[in-house]
Amino acid sequence: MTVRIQTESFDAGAELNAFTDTAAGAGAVVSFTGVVRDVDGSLVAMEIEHYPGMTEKAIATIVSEAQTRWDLAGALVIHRHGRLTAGDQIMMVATASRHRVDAFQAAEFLMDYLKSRAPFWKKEMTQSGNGWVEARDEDEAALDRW
Amino acid sequence: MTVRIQTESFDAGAELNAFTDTAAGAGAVVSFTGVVRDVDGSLVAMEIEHYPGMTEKAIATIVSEAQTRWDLAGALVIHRHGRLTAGDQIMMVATASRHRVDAFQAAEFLMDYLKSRAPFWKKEMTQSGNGWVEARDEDEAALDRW
Amino acid sequence: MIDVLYFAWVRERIGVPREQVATNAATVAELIEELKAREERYALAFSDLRALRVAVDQELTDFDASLVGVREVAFFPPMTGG
Amino acid sequence: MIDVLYFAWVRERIGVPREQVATNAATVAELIEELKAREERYALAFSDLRALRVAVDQELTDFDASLVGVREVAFFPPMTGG
Repeated sequence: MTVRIQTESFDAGAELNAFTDTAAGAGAVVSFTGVVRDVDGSLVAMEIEHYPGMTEKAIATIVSEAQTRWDLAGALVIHRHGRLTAGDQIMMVATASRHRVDAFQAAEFLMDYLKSRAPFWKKEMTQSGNGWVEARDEDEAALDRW
Repeated sequence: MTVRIQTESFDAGAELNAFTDTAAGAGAVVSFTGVVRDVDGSLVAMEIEHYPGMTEKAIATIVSEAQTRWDLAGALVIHRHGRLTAGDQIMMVATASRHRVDAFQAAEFLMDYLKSRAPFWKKEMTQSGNGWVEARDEDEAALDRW
Repeated sequence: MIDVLYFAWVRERIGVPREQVATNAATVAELIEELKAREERYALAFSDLRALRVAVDQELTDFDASLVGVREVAFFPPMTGG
Repeated sequence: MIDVLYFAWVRERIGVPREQVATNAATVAELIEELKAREERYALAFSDLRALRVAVDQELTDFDASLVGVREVAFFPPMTGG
């Protein structure tokens, strides 16, 4: 597995291709890319804060759990922190498996846990003010299905 | 939506990036890539036959159904036919949505229906002989969840 | 005249990918009976209908589908895309 | 001495990202009570524990977690990664 926490942008396509190469023979590769949205045209920037040290540990634990639950040939997590603007890629997850269902489920599991159990916090700077993005009940509830 | 049926190989990473650009503002992009597997090291080639005309119609219907069911900003389907070898990419699906759950579910729906309702047939040429890949009961059963 | 298409092992058993068939069959099932009566290769290809699927004018359908006004019928095994 | 870290709006309310705290508190809950008694900014930050999460030595845990042998405690709102 590969986990990268970084401020730099990344090329999701190049990452997907490199990941698929390393997981050769898997048959099924699923990726998720998260992009900064500007819902009402007023977003100036998004600041992502994280907890260095805990972030890496929490994600490693989440990926290990996914590897226990599904038959994975590989898993990739890239998550940025720092200042982003609309259209920037925030993060990506990729999973590879012999079985498409395993690849899909593991990717959804990783996303659900990254949302609510990896120590990142998003702050939106908008033309009308700044505010921390609030956790959504449905994101917490999404963990119950696993 | 974009649907391409082709014999040529494709660059999944470049396709993912181009798709993400067109679906800008969506927030969540999911991709699936299927790769030819050589399970026991004896695969010489895989031949994929399809039904020109019906293939395009069937996939368009499947994608339309996905667009009805989920809030999609875009959908991409690429499927190859002709002669492939181990490690070649067979097909890819990508979906974009404001909601990660919609992007994931739509991609899984597209895959489940492409497996069993798009007119493609795979034949494996191996060192010990040739044979048509048989449809699996679990692939047919997977449609029941939608 | 109806265009009849065959794919995958159905094509291999019948020996051609498509042919024009003059028929008065009202349904797909009747067309299959006519074909089976023609030659052994058809009888073989159509021996187990549970292993076959049919599309009429490029839409997946059932063996009791009507052939009225139909241009194209295709027979093939369950699909294995993706 | 325990390193106490604050993130997101907890950090903003308390005004520092981390500090060293001399404490004999046996649990996280006791540490919170000590901090709240110190200054208004702590009382404000910790006024609604349902809005807070805590990690002890970089593991998510509960407010009744023991502080025995602990080096680092972090307080923050529910996480919003992904």
